[in-house]
Amino acid sequence: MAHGEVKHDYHLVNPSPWPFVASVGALVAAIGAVVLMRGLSSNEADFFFGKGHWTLFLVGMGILVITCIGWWGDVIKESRAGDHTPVVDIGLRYGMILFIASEVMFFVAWFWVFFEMAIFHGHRADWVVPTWDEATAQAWANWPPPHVETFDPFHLPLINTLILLLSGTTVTWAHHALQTGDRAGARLGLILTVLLGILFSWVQFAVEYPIAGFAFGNPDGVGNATVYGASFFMATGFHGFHVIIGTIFLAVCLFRLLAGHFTPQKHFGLEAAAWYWHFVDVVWLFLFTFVYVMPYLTMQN
Amino acid sequence: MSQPPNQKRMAVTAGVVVATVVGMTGLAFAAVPLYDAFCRITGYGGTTQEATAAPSQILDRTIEVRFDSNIAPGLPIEFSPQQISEHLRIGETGLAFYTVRNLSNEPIVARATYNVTPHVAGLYFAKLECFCFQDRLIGPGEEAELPVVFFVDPEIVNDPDTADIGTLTLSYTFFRSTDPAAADTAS
Amino acid sequence: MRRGALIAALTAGALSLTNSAYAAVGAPTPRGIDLQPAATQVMREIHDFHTFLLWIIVAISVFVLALLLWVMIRYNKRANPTPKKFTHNMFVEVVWTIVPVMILVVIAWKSFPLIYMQERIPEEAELTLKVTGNSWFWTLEYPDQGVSIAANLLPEDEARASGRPYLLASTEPLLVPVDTTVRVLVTSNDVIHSFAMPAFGVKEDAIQGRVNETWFRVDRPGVFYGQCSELCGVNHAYMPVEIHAVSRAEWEQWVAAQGGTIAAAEPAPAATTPAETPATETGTPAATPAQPTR
Amino acid sequence: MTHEAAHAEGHGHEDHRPSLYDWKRWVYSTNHKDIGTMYLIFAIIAGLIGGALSGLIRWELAAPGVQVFAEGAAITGWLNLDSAHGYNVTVTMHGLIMIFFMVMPAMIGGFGNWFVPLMIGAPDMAFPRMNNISFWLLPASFILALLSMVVPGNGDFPGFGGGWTLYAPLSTSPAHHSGPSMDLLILSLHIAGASSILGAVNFITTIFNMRAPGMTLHRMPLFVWSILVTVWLLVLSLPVLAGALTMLLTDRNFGTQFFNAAGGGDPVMYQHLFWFFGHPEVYILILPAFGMISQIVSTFSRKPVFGYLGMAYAMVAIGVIGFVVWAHHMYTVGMGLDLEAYFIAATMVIAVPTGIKIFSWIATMWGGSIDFKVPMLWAIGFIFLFTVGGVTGVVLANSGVDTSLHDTYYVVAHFHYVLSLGAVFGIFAGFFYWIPKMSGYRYNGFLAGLQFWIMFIGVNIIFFPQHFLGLQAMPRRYIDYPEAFAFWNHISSVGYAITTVGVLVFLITLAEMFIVKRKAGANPWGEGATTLEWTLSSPPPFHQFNELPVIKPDTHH
Repeated sequence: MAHGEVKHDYHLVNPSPWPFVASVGALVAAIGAVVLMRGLSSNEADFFFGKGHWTLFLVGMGILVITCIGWWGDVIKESRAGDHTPVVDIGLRYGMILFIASEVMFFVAWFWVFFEMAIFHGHRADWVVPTWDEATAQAWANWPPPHVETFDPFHLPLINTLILLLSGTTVTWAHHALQTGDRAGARLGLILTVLLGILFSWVQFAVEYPIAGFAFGNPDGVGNATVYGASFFMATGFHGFHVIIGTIFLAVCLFRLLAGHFTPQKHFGLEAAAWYWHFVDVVWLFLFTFVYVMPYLTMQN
Repeated sequence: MSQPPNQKRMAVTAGVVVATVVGMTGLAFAAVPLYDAFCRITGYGGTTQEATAAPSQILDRTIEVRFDSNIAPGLPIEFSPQQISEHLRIGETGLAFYTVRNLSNEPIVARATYNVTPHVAGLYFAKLECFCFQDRLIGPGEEAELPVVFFVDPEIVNDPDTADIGTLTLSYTFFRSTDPAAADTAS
Repeated sequence: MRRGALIAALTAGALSLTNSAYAAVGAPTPRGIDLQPAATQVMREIHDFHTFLLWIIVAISVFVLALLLWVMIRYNKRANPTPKKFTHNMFVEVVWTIVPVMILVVIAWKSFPLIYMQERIPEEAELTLKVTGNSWFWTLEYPDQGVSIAANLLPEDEARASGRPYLLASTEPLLVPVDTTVRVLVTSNDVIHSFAMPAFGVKEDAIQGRVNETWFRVDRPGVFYGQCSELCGVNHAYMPVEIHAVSRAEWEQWVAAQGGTIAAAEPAPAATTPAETPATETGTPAATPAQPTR
Repeated sequence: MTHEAAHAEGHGHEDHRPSLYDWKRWVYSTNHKDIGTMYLIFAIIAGLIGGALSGLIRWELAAPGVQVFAEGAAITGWLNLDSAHGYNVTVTMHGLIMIFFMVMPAMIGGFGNWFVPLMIGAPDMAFPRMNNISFWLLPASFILALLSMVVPGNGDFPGFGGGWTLYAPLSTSPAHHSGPSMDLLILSLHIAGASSILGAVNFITTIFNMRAPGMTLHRMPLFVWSILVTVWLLVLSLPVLAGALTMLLTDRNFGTQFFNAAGGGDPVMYQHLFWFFGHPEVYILILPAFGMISQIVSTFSRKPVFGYLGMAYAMVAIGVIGFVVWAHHMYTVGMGLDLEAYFIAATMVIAVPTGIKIFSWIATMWGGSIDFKVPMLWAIGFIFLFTVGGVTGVVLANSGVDTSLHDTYYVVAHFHYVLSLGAVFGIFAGFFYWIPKMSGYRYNGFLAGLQFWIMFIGVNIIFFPQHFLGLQAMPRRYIDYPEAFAFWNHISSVGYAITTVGVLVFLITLAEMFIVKRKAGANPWGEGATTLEWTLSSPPPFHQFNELPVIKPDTHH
């Protein structure tokens, strides 16, 4: 809708169907999720509303995926068309930083639960015994709760830490290579980053999770479920989910790089992906320290 | 288009990257001793909930410890302390028993949680032996005696929040641990 | 209009249960606009503190209202056609920052001793009362004496017949001795309830797996009513507590009549199993969640 | 402030305004004014639904006994809400709808969208397309919320009846809420939260990045400041709610034990997480009203805002302190002396910046030349009634007294004084202040004034007696009450009936305005209205500020 007389550099976006389509997708996916978990029809065989049927959820998610492709495709087109002037570029940076800030607060909730359970809840329920004997003054008492076998942090989790840290360096390498016009280096750096991201997810979800010594939850009662298991899987699981998102983000950037979208001066897509990746990286370091290492050191038998 | 590679900038970047990686990795590992130090300094540490040793100091002041029991709804057991309360000297090791009896004809898997009131005093209530947070199988009609060995840490008198507390209540609640039917009780 | 009649009815109802004259009634009064009358020192302090706060907040509100009315009269378009243009006045800005701070400091200075009093049970608590919230009735126990009763809602017809206040009266009142410090342990068997006795200045949430502690010391005989104060499901409005404060002798009599023993008994009473708690037609055993009343 | 340059621009040439009846204009919109309009219409609809629910509550409470929610009662029976559970559902949904679907959309989505870009001299929001999804997620969320009222919640009874705070374990216990209703509500709030977070990111970026040349942060109108503070609160608090809601969802469906004491979890932890969001949320609801009142008081006193910087930073202070006082909602959970003392002190500190704002508004009027147009009536009403709500907040902040008042009608009276008589008065003030700008038409001053007086009287009659009920210890969320509470409850319900008439007059005012179509000039309020939006035509051009206005430094604000 840019007219000849517009005398500013802001980007007036053309009307777009995507926001509406996305909210329809969100609505269908949300109803579908409830159908999956609880069912909205007493008839369990109901294809759309019977408990456990994936129909609506998948339709909704499909709409959302199509929206993502269409919407961000439009953004890329606009970027290629030169709509992202310097001032718009700054706006995009603000947007990405604030999005990451809100993500940080989301993880605050999970760490809050973890620490509340580990420290403060311990005070209330008297899980913590004060120091009266230097020799036994080690760390959190009774966290994790008795009979929880935590992961040895210096095996798989350490490997994953190294994988993630390495991927943090490769993405920075790719970025700087791009800035200095070294396209081959940028390409290699990004490919490595994406591969490391995939490797991380594989180690976490396919290798580590199946051998966990504690359960996420038990719908049939308390059973072997513990709040440790719940907070462990939610915190690390959401992190793992963010790794997957970040990997996809980086993969898109890789394809855009191969397609020649990025110039040494202008490549905000890649920068945003790199910021996101570093955010994921830092969250992992906190997880590694407090969710893996700490409880392992204080583990009960 | 492409600007000439700026050697100095690249060097700085490389330095920052290396320092960050080293720093982060270092922090991840240093966290353990750091945390340990933190615990020593702040006293947040302590040991396992099942303490290994009684304190060396026993004060003359006595304190009353009351025993309380609760049963989650739908659990057919009888559960009660064998003594309502005990008076003991602060620092002295106390022993108390609870009785649990299965009133049904089926085995029950149950688990107890516990809680100390007033909450500020929970910090100074230490148990050497306790029957909490473990699944316990109670056979049909079976009766079991559950011991608690505990002491009140003498530090309690040095904390202004707890110094004037004369009575603590130790409360246990038994919950059903595994019950496939529990999820459907509503309908 | 009905106030006198109500109190008379209350007293009569209570008299029929025990044989003492009740001086006080802890219940809302028709058209009442103030806190319920105090029956404990804590509640008296709450009264005093609230009155103190009320003076302050009324003064502030009236002051703001007066300023508003003044500017509306003095500085309306007709009275003052040409507006002034000032935008700053360091002096008044400092004043309206400092003065509120001072007022708040005074409030805090009055406030902290009160919470200290509420939170700290005097060491010599002579009696322990255990209160357990259930969906939707209260279990009230004297563990030391081996007394346990279930307080269900007194059904409307029975309440009307006996002249006791419907929704406040319970099937079985709890007796407490006057001038006795009672430690109250509050917990829940299911969702969160809240044990409230307005005339005692007591409100403590009942939470499963936690035991909260509070206390009261009733200093006059009377009938006192409380209601559940945390949304707990369909019958939230239907789980009152009724407490009668009586003389020590009467209380001992009552304990004996309930099958309890006064001297701190050695063998502990069996803890309440939910199955044991009696259920009337209005209350429901905790084991089977009730359907909502329709 | 004086603003040069903007006058000549924007409405001289052809406007390219699409037809009102072009559905794509709305559904595909990337125009902040159109999206703002949709937000306002959405808020009015949601407000009517939420208001109708509160009507059921007041009708039920007009007399002791159960009437409206008695089994088989026609008025609630058609929704299967004719039960005590139905009453709880009504109370819950009234709260949620008013907060998430009425006040927030009206203030932030509606007025914020319309006037933040106009006031800072920006051509639109930073991310126009994202702006549209912020809006369109709301109807999706609202549909889920309404759907939750009709699907099984408690056994076969529909809806979730655990209060807007969704406290566990009432919300997680299969014995109380076994049906899918609660799950729909959780996802509804997730989506509403996503909408708000995206909106917040958009506003911050717009305000930081798109101010016109010369429009420094310290020259921004106070309404923009208020939105800036509000959206920061949103960005930082809503994700925590999202986490807490996710835990509720997994506790319900995947057997986690976060809030289940049996599994080592803690129900009180939910309350901490919830109120970490919930307390900033109540400032989210009121701060934009602060901003609007500042604009209005200044405009109709024909005098610049008194103590501009103090006003702006008072809002910042309220926002910051708002994050560290959350547990004053939980004094009765048994938190212990130290925490209570801390939360009392921290909470009372908020009274200081709030007092600064109240007195600065009065000082703005002082020496002014006050014109009692309808927005000004609402603004003056706001200042006084918010003061009343504020001082009862100081009472409640003291946990000693809160022991008696917690979860009673005193609390209900308090938060309706600040939100219903505060935030909603602010919304009406802003609505009548800006409706000439938004629609291009002038409202009927008599009708609008009549509405103000009816509602002013009505809402005070509703809520003032509730202080008495609370002091007398009538608990919240009760479907039935002892006869002693009958008198004030009856008065309160009479007040509701009066307020309903006021709402009808509002709708009539609205209809009359669009039927009669009295043209409003660019600036109907005269020299007092100094912000940038009044330099544009009414309604403003579809795309304003094609040439950015330049803001000159000024000697006074």
